[in-house]
Amino acid sequence: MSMLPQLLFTGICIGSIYALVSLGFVLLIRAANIVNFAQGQFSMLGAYFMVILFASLGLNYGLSLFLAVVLMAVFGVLFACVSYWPLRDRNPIAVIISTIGAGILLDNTVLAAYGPSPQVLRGLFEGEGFLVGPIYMDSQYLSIIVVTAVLVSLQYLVFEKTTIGKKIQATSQDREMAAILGIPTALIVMGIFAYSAALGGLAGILIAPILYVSVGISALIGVKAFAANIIGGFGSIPGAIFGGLIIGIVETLGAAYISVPYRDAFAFIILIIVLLVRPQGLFGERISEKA
Amino acid sequence: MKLLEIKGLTARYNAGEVLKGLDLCVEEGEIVALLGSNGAGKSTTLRAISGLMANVSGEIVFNGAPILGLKTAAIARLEIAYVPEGRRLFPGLSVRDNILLGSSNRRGAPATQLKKEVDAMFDFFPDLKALEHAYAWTLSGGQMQMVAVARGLMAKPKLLLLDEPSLGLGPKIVQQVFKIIAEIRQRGTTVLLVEQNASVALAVADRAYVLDAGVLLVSGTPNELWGNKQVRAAYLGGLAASA
Amino acid sequence: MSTAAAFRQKTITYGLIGFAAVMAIAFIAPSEGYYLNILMHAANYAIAVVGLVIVLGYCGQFALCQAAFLGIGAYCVGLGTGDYGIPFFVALFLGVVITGLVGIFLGLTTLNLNGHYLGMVTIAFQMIVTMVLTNWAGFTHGPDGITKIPRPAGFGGGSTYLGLCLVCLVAVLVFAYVLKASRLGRAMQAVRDNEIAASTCGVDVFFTKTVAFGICAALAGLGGGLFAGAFNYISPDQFSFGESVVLLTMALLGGVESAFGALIGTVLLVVLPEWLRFLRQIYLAVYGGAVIAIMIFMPRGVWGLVSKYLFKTAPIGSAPVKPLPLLSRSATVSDEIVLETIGLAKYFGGLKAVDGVDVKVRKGSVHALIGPNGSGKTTMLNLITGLYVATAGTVKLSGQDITALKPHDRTRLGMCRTFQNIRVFRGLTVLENVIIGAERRGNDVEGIDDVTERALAALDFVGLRDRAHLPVGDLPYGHQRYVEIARALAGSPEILLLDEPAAGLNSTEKTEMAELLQRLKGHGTTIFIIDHDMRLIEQVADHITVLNFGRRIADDDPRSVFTHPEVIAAYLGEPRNETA
Amino acid sequence: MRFSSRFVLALVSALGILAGFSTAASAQETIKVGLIVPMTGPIAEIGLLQTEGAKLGVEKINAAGGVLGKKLELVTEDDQATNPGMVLAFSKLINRGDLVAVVASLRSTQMNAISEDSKKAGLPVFFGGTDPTLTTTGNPWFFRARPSDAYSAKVIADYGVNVLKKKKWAIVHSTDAFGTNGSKALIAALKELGVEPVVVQSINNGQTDLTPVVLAVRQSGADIISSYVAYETDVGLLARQFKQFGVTAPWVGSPSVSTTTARNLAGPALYDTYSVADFAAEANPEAKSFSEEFNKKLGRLADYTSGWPYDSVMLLAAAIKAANSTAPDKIRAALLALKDFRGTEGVYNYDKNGEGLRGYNIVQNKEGKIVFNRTITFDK
Repeated sequence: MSMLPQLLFTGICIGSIYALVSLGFVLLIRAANIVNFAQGQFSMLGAYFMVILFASLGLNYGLSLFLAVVLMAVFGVLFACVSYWPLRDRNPIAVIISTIGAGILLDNTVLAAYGPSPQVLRGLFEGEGFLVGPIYMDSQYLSIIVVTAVLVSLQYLVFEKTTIGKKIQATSQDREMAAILGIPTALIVMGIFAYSAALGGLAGILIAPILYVSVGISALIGVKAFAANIIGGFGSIPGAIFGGLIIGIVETLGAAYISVPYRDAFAFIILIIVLLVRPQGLFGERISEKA
Repeated sequence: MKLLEIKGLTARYNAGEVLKGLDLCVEEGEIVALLGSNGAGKSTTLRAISGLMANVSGEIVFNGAPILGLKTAAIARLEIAYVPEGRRLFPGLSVRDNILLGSSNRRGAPATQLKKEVDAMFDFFPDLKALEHAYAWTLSGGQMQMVAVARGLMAKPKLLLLDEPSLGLGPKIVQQVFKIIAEIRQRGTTVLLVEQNASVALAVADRAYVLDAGVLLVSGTPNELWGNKQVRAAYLGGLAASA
Repeated sequence: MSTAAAFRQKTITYGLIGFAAVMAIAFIAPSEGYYLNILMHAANYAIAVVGLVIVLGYCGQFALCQAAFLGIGAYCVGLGTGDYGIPFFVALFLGVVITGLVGIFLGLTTLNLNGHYLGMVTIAFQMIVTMVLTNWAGFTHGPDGITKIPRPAGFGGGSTYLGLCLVCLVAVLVFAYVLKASRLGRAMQAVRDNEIAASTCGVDVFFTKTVAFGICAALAGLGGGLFAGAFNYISPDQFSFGESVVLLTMALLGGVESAFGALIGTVLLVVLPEWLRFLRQIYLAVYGGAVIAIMIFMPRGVWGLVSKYLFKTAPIGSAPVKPLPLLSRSATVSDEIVLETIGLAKYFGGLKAVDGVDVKVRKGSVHALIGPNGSGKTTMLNLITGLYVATAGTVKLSGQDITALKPHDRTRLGMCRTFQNIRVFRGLTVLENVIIGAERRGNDVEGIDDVTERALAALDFVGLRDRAHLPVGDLPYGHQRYVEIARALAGSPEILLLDEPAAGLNSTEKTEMAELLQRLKGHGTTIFIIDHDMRLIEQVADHITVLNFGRRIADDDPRSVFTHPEVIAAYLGEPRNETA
Repeated sequence: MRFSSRFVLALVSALGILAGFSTAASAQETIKVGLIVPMTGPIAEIGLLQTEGAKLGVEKINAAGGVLGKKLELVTEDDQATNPGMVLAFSKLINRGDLVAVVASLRSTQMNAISEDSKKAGLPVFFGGTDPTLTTTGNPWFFRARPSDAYSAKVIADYGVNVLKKKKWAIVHSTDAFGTNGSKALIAALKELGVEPVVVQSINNGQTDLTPVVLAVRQSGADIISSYVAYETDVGLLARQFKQFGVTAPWVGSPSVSTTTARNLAGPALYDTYSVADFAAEANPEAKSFSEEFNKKLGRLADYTSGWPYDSVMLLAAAIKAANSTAPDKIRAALLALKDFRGTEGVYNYDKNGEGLRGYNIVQNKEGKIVFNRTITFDK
C-alpha cells in the first residue's frame, strides 16, 4: 500500500511528458488540421541538439537549453515546409503518411550523423532528489512536473489573454475567416509549427536525463502522446493535458499492480474503451451541429 | 467618387462559370444592394472582391487601385471588411474576442484604443453587452449576426461587404439588423449588401443591381426596381410577375 | 458482345497470363538462398498489400494494423502446424478465417469512427497484438518466435513453395480485379467517394466497410500464413507497427487504386531497401525521404502514373438498348398518396430548421417544395431520405412508416434522390456511377448485363450515352447533374427526389433541364423537387408546398401559390408602403 | 522442380549484376569471412563494437602473413537488429558462395531465426548469443564464442550463495529470449543450491520508467539482486532507480551490467555492482593484450561485444591453419579438434554441439572501473 503515493508521483511525471508532447500535437491539429506522426521525433531531435550544444560543444547549460529550443523552432518551420506545405490542400491521409516518412527520415539521419551510442545528458538541476514523507522526489521528475505546469499556464495565458493568442485560436477555428479579417494565417500556421517543435524538443530535453538520449525515445514518446490526445479529446488542449496524465498514471499503476510487461497495453486499452464509449474523448468540445 | 469599380468580372468554380462579365460600381457613402435568386452569383461577387476566389478574371478597382490577385489578408488591410454568409464567427472564442479580432487588419492600433472601440461596439449593440463573455457558438442566429456585423465594423472599413444578413432570421430581427445597416451608413461607411430579401434591402439601399445566372439583369434605384416585373420574375417566376 | 462478357474474357486472359508468368518465375527462380527469400517475401507481402488496397484504395478506410493481421495469420500456421499438429493447408485456411473474423470484429467496433480515430484504434490494435505475441510466451512461444515451421507435403522445395505463393498471389490479384468491377466493389468505391450518396443509392455503408475490413484482414492472414511456411521461422518483431507502416507505404507507392499497384509497390519496397543497402547507415533515412517524395510528387502511386499514360478507357458500344421501362408506362396523377410527412420536425440545438411540416405527395405528380434560403427545404429532404434523424413526426412511403429506416433501406423501397451540391462518385466512370444506381436492392433488374443495359438506357435518356466511359470528374458541372439524375432513374424509383437540379446551371442548361423533367412527366413516376428557379418550377410542378422559417406557409397549385401574399412576402418582403 | 546448379548460378549472377552486386574478380585472393552486425536500429552501437573486434582479429592475422598464404577479409551485412533483417542478411551472405565462415549475432533470438538456414548453408557460424538452448538443437554448424547462460546462471548463483552468502534473491529480467531463458537458468541453478527467489520481475525492452519494478524488489526484502536485462538503457534506468529508492542490496548481473555503455549511462549508480563477464581485461593475458590494442586503436575500453568476434576470427584462423584447408567440413573438424585454445573469453574446448567455454568471470564496478574478481569454471 505504501507504494501508492510513490507510484502516483511517478505516473504524474511520466504523464506530464506525454502531456507536453501531446500539447504540441494538439496545436498542429487545431491550426493546420494535420496529425503529425513525427511528434516523437521532435523530442528526440531536441535532446540531440542539447547533447551537441551542452555535452559536445561544452556551452553553459542555460544557453544550450535556449539555443536547442530555438533550433527546434527553426526546425519546426523547415519540417512544415517539407512535409506539410506541399500537401496542405490534399487528403489529410497524405499528410499523415508524409509525417510518418519524415519520422523515419529523422530517426535514421540522427542515427547516421550522430552515431548510435546512447548519450548521457544531465538534468536541469545537478542534485539527485530528496524524500518527502513516503515519496522520493527525483529532481528531474520534479522539474518535469514544474516545467510542464509552468508551460501549460503560460500557454493558457498567451492563448486566452493576448491578442496574438486569440488570433491563433481564430486561425485554428476557421482559417478562411481569419484571413478575411486580415490575420496572416500562413505566418501563424508556421509559428505553430515552430512552437510545437520547440515544445516537443523541450519535452525531449526534460526526459533525456531519465531515458538517456537515443533514437529510441521518438517511438517511446510519440505514440503515447498521440493516444493521450485521443483519450482527452481530439484537438482539445485540456484534453491533451489530462489525457497525458491519465496514461502516465494508469500505466504506472497497471505495471505495479497488474503486469509490468503489459504496461504499454493499458494505455491502448483505455484508448479503445474511450473511443467506443465516448468517441469525442473525455474533453472533446461539442460545437453545435449547425451554426 | 467611385470607391469600388468592377468591370467584366468573370468567376468560375470547378463546376462552371458563376459570373459572366459583371460590371458594377459603388460610390463612396452609398448603400448598394445586390439582389437576385439563389445561385445568381451575388455571394461569388463578394468573395471575388475579398480575394477568396481562385479563378477570376476582369477588373476590380478599389480606391483607384486594382486589387484583383491580392491575398485575402492584404485586401482586409486595405480596409475592406467582409461579413460572410452564415456569420462565420469563431465558435470557441467569446463574443468580445470575436469582435476584437475584427481589428486584425489594423496593424499597430494600440490595444487600449481597440478595447475602447470594442466597448463602443457594445454601446452600439446593447443586446450583446450581456453576452460579452459567452462563447460564440452558444448565441442565437440574430445575436450571431450582430456580432458578425460588429466584428466587421471593428475593421474601420471604408467598404463593408454584407452577405445575406437576413438569412435564417425572423422578421423582427431582420428589421433590427437593417436598422443597424442604415445607421452604419450614417456613420460614413460604404456598404455593398447581398440580399435575397428584396424588400428589406431596397428599403435601405440607395441603388441596387439585380443579377440572374451570373449576369446583370437590371439596375436602378429602389423606386425604379420596386414592382419591376423582371425583378419579380427573377425571384418568383413568370406566374407571379403576370399576376 | 456485352461489356460484362468482355470483362469476363479480359479477366480470364489476364488470369491465364498471370499463371503463365508465375510458372515461368517459379521455374527460373533459384531454389535456395537470398533471391528466393526476396521473391517469397515480396509475394507474401503483396498478398497482404492487396488487402490494404481493398480497404484503403477501394473503400477509403485508413488502417495501420496490417502487420498485426499478417502476424495472426502467420501464428495460426506456426502454432497450428507445430503445437497442434494441424495439416498446413487446414492451418492456413483457419488463419484466413480467423483474421477475417478479427477484421470484421474490429470493423464492427470501430468503423462508425472515421479518419484519425480509426487510424488510432488500428494502431492500438497493432500494439496490443505485438504485446500479446511477445508476452504470452506460454501460447505464442514469446519473443523467440517459432522455428521449424513445416511446409506442406509436396511443396517442400524452394521453387515449388514459391510457385504456391505466386499462385495464391495471382489468385488474389484476380480476385481484387474482379472485386473492383463487382457490385460489392462498386459499393466500396461509392462509400470511398461519397458515403452519403452511397447510402441514398441503397448501399449499406456500415456493412460495406465491415466487409472490406474483413477481406483486408483475411488477405493479410493468407499472406502471413504463407510467410510462415516460406521462412520456417516467425517472431513477433516481424509483425510490428513499423511493418504496418511499411505495408501501407507499399500500397501507397504502388498506387492504392489497383491491385497491380499493390504488386508494384511491394516489389519496389522489398527490393529497394536491399539495393539501397550500399548507402549503409543512411539507407533507412533515404527510405523515409522517399516516402515524403512519393506523397508530394506521385499522389496516385506508380501504377496511377503508369496507367494514366498507358490506358485510355474505350468508348462503350453504341448498340441500341431497351429504353427505361418507366418511360413505357403511362399514368396520370392519381389520388393515391406515395409520400406523406406528418408533423415532421428537426431541431439543431435551439434552431428549428423544420418545424412540424405536413406534406402529401400524390402518385405520378411533380410536387415542388420551395421557400427562401434557409427555410428548411434541404433539411426536409434529408429527413425524408433518412440522412437526418427527425426530432419529431412521421414519414410514410406508400402508407408504410419509414421514419426509423436507414437511408439505404428507404432506397430499397424505391426512394432515389439527387443532391444540390453534386455528389457523384468521382473515382468512377459515368457508367459505373449509374450502374450503382441501377443495382440498388429492390430494383427490377438483376445481373451485371441487365444492370448495365439499364444504366445505359438511363444515360441514353439524359443524353450522356457517348460519355459513359469517361471518369465522371471529367464532365462539366451541368453534365454531372445529369449523371446524378440518370443514377437515380436507373434505380426505377417509386419516387424521385431532386434537390435543386437547376442550381449552378446556365440558362440554356436550365431550359434543357426543364425539358428533361417534362419528358419524365406522365409516366407514373412521382417527382419531389426543390428549386429556386421559379420558371423551372412553374413549368413542371403540379403542386407546390412553400416553406418559410421551417414552417409550411402555402400548399396549393402553382398559380395560387405564386399569388399567395404570404409567399410573395417571404420572397420579396412585405410590399412597400407606396405612399412613403 | 530441380534445376541444374549451373543454370541457377547463371540466373543468380544475372540477378546479382542487376542488383548492383557484381561479384568481384579478385575473389580468389582472400579468405572471406561474413560478419553480420546491427548497423541500423536501436543497438547499432553494439554493431560498431562487434565490427571493431572482428577487424582487430583480421588485422592481427593479416599482419602475421594471413592464413595459408592468403589474407582474411570481412564481408559485413546489416541485420537491422531485427529477426527478419537477420534472415535476409544471412541468406545474402550465403548467396555469395565465397565465404568460409560467418560471424553472426550476439542476440540469441536472431540465432534462432537463422538456425534452419545455417544447417542448409553448411558453413561454420560463430555467434555470441548466450541462450543455452542454441547448442542443444543439434545444429552441427553453430559455434558459440561465448559461454552460455547455463554457466552464467550457475556462476551468479554460486557467487551469490557461496561467496556473498545471500539467500533472499530478487531477479529482474527482460521479456526477450535472453532474459527469459537466463532467468529460468538462474532459478534452476539457485534451486540446486536450495534457494528460492523471493521476487521475479520481468520488463519489456526500452522502458520509460521502472518504479513499479524497483518498488516490488524493495518490498520483497531481497538481500541480493540479479538481473538478465538485455538493453543497457534499461540497465541504466534500473540502476538509477534502485539507488533513488534506497535499494542497496548487492547486485550480481548478466554481462550487460558491466559494459562500457552501461557504465557510461549509469555512472555512479552502478558502482560496486558485480556482474558475470565472459570478457574481463584482467582475466587472462589474451584479454589483456586485446584490451590494450583495442584501447590504442579506438580510445575506449574493450568489452565482450568486441571480444567474442575477435576470438571467433582467431579460432577460425587457427582451425583453417590446422585443417590446411578452407573447406567448411574440414574447418569444422579442426575446430572440434582444437584443444585448450586460449582466447580473450577463456579457454575453448569445443564439443560436438558447438559449446566451447564453460565458465565465467566475476567482475566488479569500482568507481566506474571494471575490476576482475575471479573466474569460476565448471567441468562439463
